Amino acid sequence: MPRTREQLAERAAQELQDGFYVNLGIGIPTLVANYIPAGMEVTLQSENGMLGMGPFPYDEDVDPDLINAGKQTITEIPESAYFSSADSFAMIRGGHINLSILGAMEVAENGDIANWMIPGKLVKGMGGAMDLVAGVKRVVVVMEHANKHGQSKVLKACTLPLTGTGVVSRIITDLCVFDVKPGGAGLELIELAEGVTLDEVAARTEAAYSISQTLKAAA
Amino acid sequence: MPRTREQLAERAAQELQDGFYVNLGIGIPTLVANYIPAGMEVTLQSENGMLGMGPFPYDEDVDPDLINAGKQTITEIPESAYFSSADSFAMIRGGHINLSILGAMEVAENGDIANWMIPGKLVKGMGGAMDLVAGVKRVVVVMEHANKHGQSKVLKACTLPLTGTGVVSRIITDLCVFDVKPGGAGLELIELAEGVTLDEVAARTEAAYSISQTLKAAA
Amino acid sequence: MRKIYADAESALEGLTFDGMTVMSGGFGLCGIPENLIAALRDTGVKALTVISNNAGVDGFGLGQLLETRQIAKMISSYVGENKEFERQYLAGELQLEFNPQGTLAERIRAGGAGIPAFFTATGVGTLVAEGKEVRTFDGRDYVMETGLVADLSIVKAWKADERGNLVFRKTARNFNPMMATAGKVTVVEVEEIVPTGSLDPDAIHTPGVYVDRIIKGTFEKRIEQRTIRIRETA
Amino acid sequence: MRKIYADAESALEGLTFDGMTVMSGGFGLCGIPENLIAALRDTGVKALTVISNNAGVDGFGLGQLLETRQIAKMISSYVGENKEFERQYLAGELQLEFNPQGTLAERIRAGGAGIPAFFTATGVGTLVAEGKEVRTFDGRDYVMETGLVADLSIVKAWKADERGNLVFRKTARNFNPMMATAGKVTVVEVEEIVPTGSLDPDAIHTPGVYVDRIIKGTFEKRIEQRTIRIRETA
Repeated sequence: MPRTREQLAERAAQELQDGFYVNLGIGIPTLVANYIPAGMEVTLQSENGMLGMGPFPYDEDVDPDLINAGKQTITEIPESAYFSSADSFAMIRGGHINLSILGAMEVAENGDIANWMIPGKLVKGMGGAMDLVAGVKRVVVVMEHANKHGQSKVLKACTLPLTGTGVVSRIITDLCVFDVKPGGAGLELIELAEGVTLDEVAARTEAAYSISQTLKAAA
Repeated sequence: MPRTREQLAERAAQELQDGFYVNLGIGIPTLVANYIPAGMEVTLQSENGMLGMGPFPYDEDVDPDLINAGKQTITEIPESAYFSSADSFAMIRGGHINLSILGAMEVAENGDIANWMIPGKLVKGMGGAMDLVAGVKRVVVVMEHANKHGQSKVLKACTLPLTGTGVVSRIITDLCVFDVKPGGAGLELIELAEGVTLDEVAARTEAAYSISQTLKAAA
Repeated sequence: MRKIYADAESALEGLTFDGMTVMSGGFGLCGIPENLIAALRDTGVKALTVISNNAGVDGFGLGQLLETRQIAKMISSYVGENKEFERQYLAGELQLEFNPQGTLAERIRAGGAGIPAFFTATGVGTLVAEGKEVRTFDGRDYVMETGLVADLSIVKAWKADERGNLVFRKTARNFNPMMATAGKVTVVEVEEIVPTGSLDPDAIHTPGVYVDRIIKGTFEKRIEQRTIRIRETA
Repeated sequence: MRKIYADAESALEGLTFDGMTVMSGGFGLCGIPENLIAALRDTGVKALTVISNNAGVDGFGLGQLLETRQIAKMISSYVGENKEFERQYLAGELQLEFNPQGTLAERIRAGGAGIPAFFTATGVGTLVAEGKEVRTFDGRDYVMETGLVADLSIVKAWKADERGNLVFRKTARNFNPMMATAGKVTVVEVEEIVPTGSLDPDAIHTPGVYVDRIIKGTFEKRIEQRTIRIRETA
């Protein structure tokens, strides 16, 4: 069975490591914060200018001066620090954030990602997505395997305008997990979601990929 | 009579204007701080990272964490703010400081300045001088008219390695004051020190210069 | 006290002209100069180029200047929350230049810091890099981006002292400090003006040199997405 | 507590190798990492390239690493206060690259911020611009300078919390915050380690992401030029 949104977030949380500084994108990636293993020290960055992001506030604690990059009200925690957006993106561009978990419209075999613009539709802007994919040490995409028309979002080549080229390291979908091998060496299927078959992935994936020798079904 | 060091500083202080942010170089320029007219709001910048520099401390108030760009112990005042050296030079490079008063080894007709290096002698480095002359809105040089060998320091062209090109707006010496006309239009003699004659300036100046129609003897 | 003005209207006096470029601080509706945006609208100035990460919402923030069609062009990273913006943009009445958010922040920082251009990996291989120089350093491609300055920056801070030293609060800092450095003139609205000497000199975010005029404002601080958690009861 | 080390020696363990590049904070003797410089000397590491605004004085600060001839090259803006430096330099034993102070500060900031190169008017038409690209923007010439990074940055702050958030004190801030961002590894010595949550999050100068290891040091804080005024007695 394909993973639910919550299961996708739970799987993505396995990408976290103790001591990591992490930027989570809007949507499913935001849910990853709920699955940080107990005892693991993970610091969340919000690109508008905060390190050490806390959970949503209780109703009476809402502060209009304290929002995340998704413009949601949040809270501070003991290790929080605030800084300007220039300092925040210096941190991102300079490679100081260990991991970014982002959504995508399309990802290609070579690690290209498209997640900001559909030609002919109203474009809202790329926000910080281009900076994140170019700057963060490791970029993991979490998304549905197919779009709402049932078409594969894991492609030989992106068809939409790109957010970044050759930047994605891993793709986690509701069906499976691919690694993007370095140097344009293509995709490798490394995990299947519970109950998902190799044939199912093959049928729903436009991109070419190899299959890891240690391929395992997800627990 | 040629101006003394103190008189040079006093004359240079006439360059200050109410509300100015000013960077003073090492040596005679530092003395200018003693001649800020009462009631005039002048904020001194120290390029290591301070705006609002106070006077030297009393003996018991000396703080090793509080020095100026000349590495002298100083004090803070109510309007003081500290920042990093990167932020300090962003302020300088970005043209936010109104006036820099600096010493020089040589100044040329076109506003070139040399004040950091004598070939064949040990070079200590340019420190912040190149940033100041390139970045500050108005650069005024305060110096002896001649070097210790009696040679003019106001030249047709600098002979020493430059600190900046076409950056000096005014030259205040112990004998007189020159304006550097914009666009390479040369020097104009605008003031004589008390008791100094036109002939004396002519005899001691290598550079060509015009004489202001409103030339006045200093009070 | 020379920098302190009675109200937003007087603080903008003599500073506005048609076709000017204005930087406006804030991220979403957080930390925007509410009072100065409204006063800028009331000047009636036209054909503005506005540099701001976002474009406000209908009827609030920069949405107010869009309603009155005073904006000719926006330079932003994300403009998703504004129907009037959409309408004008789709009708071709409004020019729009998208910058990646970090590139926008750095362009403003560079403009204030006297840096006319810099290289960044952000946007290489995308539409953002089209028509721009791309150069390889140490085996990686970077695109050249230019510094941005404005005729006027309007900025929201938390506190100012009488000399213009500023302190921002939490994530309302965002684009405000860089914009304060990149305006030929910078006007700031604050929640409180405190006596000079009462701010910790180690904790000043924007030194007074960058601040030309200050007003004490009144603030609605509208919230775009009020997200809360529910307190579990025993 | 993962970032807190017992002493300077253990904090440098595994981080040093011959020929490495080290950034060392401070301006003159103000805000220098006294403890880590001494510990770096004691590692015996050789052929260092040291990026530091100044070179210390004889027997103190980086002067200690010069005495032992562990430094092969300095990148600095001013090195005037050190006889041993002079001797080695004049004897050709020490390489020296002078950078204008603001260019040096910005190169380090750029290195930490992922900017491989930027343009500045500083040094145009001087020896500093020789061999570098000069380009005209808006009618003015600028020279291209590159970002700097280091294998190790050693930094002095006033206080750190257990997560590595740093606060600097007065003009001892100087080059320290940028260097903290530009080291592949950054080790910090502080006067006080405080519990996480006790620093004002609006007043943190260097967020913990930049800090890998922290020690509590002991400080001599030598003064280069003790200038005082005399209290007038009645």
